[in-house]
Amino acid sequence: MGVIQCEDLTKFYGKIKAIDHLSFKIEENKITGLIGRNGSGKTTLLKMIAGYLKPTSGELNVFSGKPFNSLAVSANSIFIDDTMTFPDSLTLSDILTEVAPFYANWNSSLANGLFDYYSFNPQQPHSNLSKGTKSTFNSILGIASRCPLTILDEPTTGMDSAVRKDFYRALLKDYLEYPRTIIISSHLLSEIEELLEDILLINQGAKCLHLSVMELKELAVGIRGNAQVVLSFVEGKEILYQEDFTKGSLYVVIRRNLIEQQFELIKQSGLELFPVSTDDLCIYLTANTKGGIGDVFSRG
Amino acid sequence: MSSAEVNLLTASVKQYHYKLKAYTGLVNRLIIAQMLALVFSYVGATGMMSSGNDELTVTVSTYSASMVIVFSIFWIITIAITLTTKQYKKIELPLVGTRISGNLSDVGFLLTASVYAGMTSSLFGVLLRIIMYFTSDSSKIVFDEFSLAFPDLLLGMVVAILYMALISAMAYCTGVLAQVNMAFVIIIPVLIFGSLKVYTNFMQSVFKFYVGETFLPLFALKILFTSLILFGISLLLSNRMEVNR
Amino acid sequence: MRTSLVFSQLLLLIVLAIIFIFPKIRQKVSVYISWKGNFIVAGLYLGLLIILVPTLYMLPDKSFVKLMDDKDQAIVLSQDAISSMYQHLPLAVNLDTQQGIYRLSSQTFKVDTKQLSFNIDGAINSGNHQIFVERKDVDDGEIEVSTYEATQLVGGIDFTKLILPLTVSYQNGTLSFRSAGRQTFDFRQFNPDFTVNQFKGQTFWDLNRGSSIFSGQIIYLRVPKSLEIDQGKYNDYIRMLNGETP
Amino acid sequence: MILNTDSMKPIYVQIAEWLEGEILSENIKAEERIYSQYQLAEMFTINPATASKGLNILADQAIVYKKRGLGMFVSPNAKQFILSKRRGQILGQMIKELVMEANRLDVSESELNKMIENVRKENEEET
Repeated sequence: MGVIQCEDLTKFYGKIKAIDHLSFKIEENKITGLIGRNGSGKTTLLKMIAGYLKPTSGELNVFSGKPFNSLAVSANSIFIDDTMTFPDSLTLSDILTEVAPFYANWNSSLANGLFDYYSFNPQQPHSNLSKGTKSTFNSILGIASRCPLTILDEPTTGMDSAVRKDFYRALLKDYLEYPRTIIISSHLLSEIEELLEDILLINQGAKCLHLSVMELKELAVGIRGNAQVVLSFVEGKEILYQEDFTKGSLYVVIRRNLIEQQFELIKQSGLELFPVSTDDLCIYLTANTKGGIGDVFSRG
Repeated sequence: MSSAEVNLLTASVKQYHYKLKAYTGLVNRLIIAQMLALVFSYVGATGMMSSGNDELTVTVSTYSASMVIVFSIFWIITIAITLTTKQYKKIELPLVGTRISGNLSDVGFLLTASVYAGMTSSLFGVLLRIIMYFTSDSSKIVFDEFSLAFPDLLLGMVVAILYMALISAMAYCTGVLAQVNMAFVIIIPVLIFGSLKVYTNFMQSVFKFYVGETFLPLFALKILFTSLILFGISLLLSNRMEVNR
Repeated sequence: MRTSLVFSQLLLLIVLAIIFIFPKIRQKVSVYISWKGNFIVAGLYLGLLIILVPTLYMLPDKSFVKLMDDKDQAIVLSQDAISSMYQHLPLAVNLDTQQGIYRLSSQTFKVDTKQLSFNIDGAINSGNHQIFVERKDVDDGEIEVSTYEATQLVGGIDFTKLILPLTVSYQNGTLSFRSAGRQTFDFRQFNPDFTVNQFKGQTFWDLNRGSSIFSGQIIYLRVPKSLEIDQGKYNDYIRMLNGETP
Repeated sequence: MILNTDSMKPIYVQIAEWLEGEILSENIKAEERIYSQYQLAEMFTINPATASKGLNILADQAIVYKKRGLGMFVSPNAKQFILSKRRGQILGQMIKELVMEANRLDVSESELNKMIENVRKENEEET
């Protein structure tokens, strides 16, 4: 069963198009990474899924109902981001106790355990926390609420790397114990790719890719070597990325299935084959222009 | 995956409890406002009457807790409006609920605040009398209203609470309108107050409708009915609104 | 009165400004009180105010001013009596027993000359007061001076008994009256809050606001039978009760 | 098919190789139950689907087999199979690359043999 079904979804803010005819389906109990550059519409999409925003057109179903302003969706989902606000009259420990009754599956021993692990000051108000600690605290809510649909929008903003690792571990451990549908948005894929099962890559509000991480990792291959030789192999095929090196050396990234049969031949021709990191691949796929930032400088 | 079943009422009640804890700090502002109003009521009597001839001047200063009630009404206006602001609405986001439950819990909170403000402000009449008792010569104090009749105290409380409820409903509705479109805040006063004649007529009829009503059950009915309509309008308006853009 | 009104309106504006600005100030000062603290404050505050109610009813009684209605029998009678005093001589009323009329002072002087003349202080020389002179049947050589006051009301407040009598002195055949000075009375009255007033109708308002009765003092002299009286320039204020004209 | 041009192998391949290593070193013996995808996910902080794919590689090669409702178990001849596979496939591939690299660096055959001999000696001294 698809927890989220999205068909031709479009969202306008006034005249600005934030989501552009997006269609996808997210299966139950999968961890999906929503990847895209800044301003690609990740947060807008997540807020529509959480029921905060109303789609301009198209179909969006969450738990087979329209999420906007829906009590059922609200009861079964939680949206965590770094703009969450809590009243100053509630201390951090108050927040944990006060938010708990809203969520049917709330695990208070987990919440308190994480709270103690990160050694929060229970008497502090939420608004006093630094950016990173705020994210850490919010992530506790996201994990402990054990919502059938857990939406984490850039959950690690401001966290230091040790805390990030702890957070990913905690999320995964609790997910294994209590499987649920999780969507994590991020512009940095490398950090979370091991955690993810699927990746939804969007660019300028439109879908770029939706596949499993394993497929993404084998989606493309990089070839480097003599420009002429390289070009002879990739002739007529879509080049995802191309970078010139000195002395007629060229690096191109190309879809792996286009060239798989020629691997042996390529190697024998003295060219090098590289796997393309998922991060780089996402950047190539969402690039508005072919070629990197270097082109800007080489043009002059 | 177990799907949590929640009904609107439980969600609203939970949000109400949450908000009660979240906003109790607003009482501090009420206390300050009431204390200031008390000082004004005591120092500058609300009414004065002087008469006399060449040799005699008689001044009768009149005191009441009306100023405290008016200040408390200002307080409830400010909180009703702040409750509708985006900044305050964001507090609902981590909680399970919908726009309706958010509004219902706001209404619940405002009614609670109305009861609290209505009670405390009416009790200030008692405080004012006790202060007067100890600070003034009793031969200068007129007994008749000093000996506040208990039924009058209760009547004052009920009426104050009703007024607070009405005014908070008005302020809340205005706040929601402002959230829907800032233009309403300009358009509506312009429509009503645009012509002075319309304005006077409007104010007079409003005045007659509520302030002119001398039969308590009817007054209560009018207020409850109006508040219900105003809160209903707010609810319908905000139910289609997006949050946290 | 006007300045106090302006003053209080100004303060009202200041308070409104404070109320609006306060959350912003609070964010800067950032004193965080947990909800439990706030609940306790709110509870204590309400509790304290509620405790005041029984306290008010248990306060020991004091001699408070009681309001009177100007349609009160005694007041009506005293007003009638005063108006009749000017029209009908000799006096048809007994000032000492008439309801609503109070004696403020009573003095007796030994006559030291055969003639009685008057000296009335400029401050009271305005026709507020009336002097009635009665000749006694005997020559006992004593002048009895009593001052009376009919009930006076402002907004239903009877302040008659607070009024200081004129100072009367006698020397070398001259009876002098001096004003006790300008008197000011301050009363403190409670009004029902507007919330209560609305349901009390207008009657209460009428009752208290309408009634204001001022009158001067009545000076009653009883002089020996054969004392010669020189009214001098004061003959407008002095009335002989035995029908004689000076 | 494993793309073997770089050490950056996919996670699930690394999982499969790690499990093979466990079987080779007899940490998990034949007919013993192997880690579940959830245990592996927790151990390596990876998505269970990734771990499952790693296990599936082993299952495809019959290194492990499925017992209904009980999980995956190591096949009786798993160790043998892994050894021969590594010799044939992986070692072969590595030697192929070694030779290519040696040619590129102008390392003669005898020199290469000597280098291999040295590494083996060092390893023997260590153990």
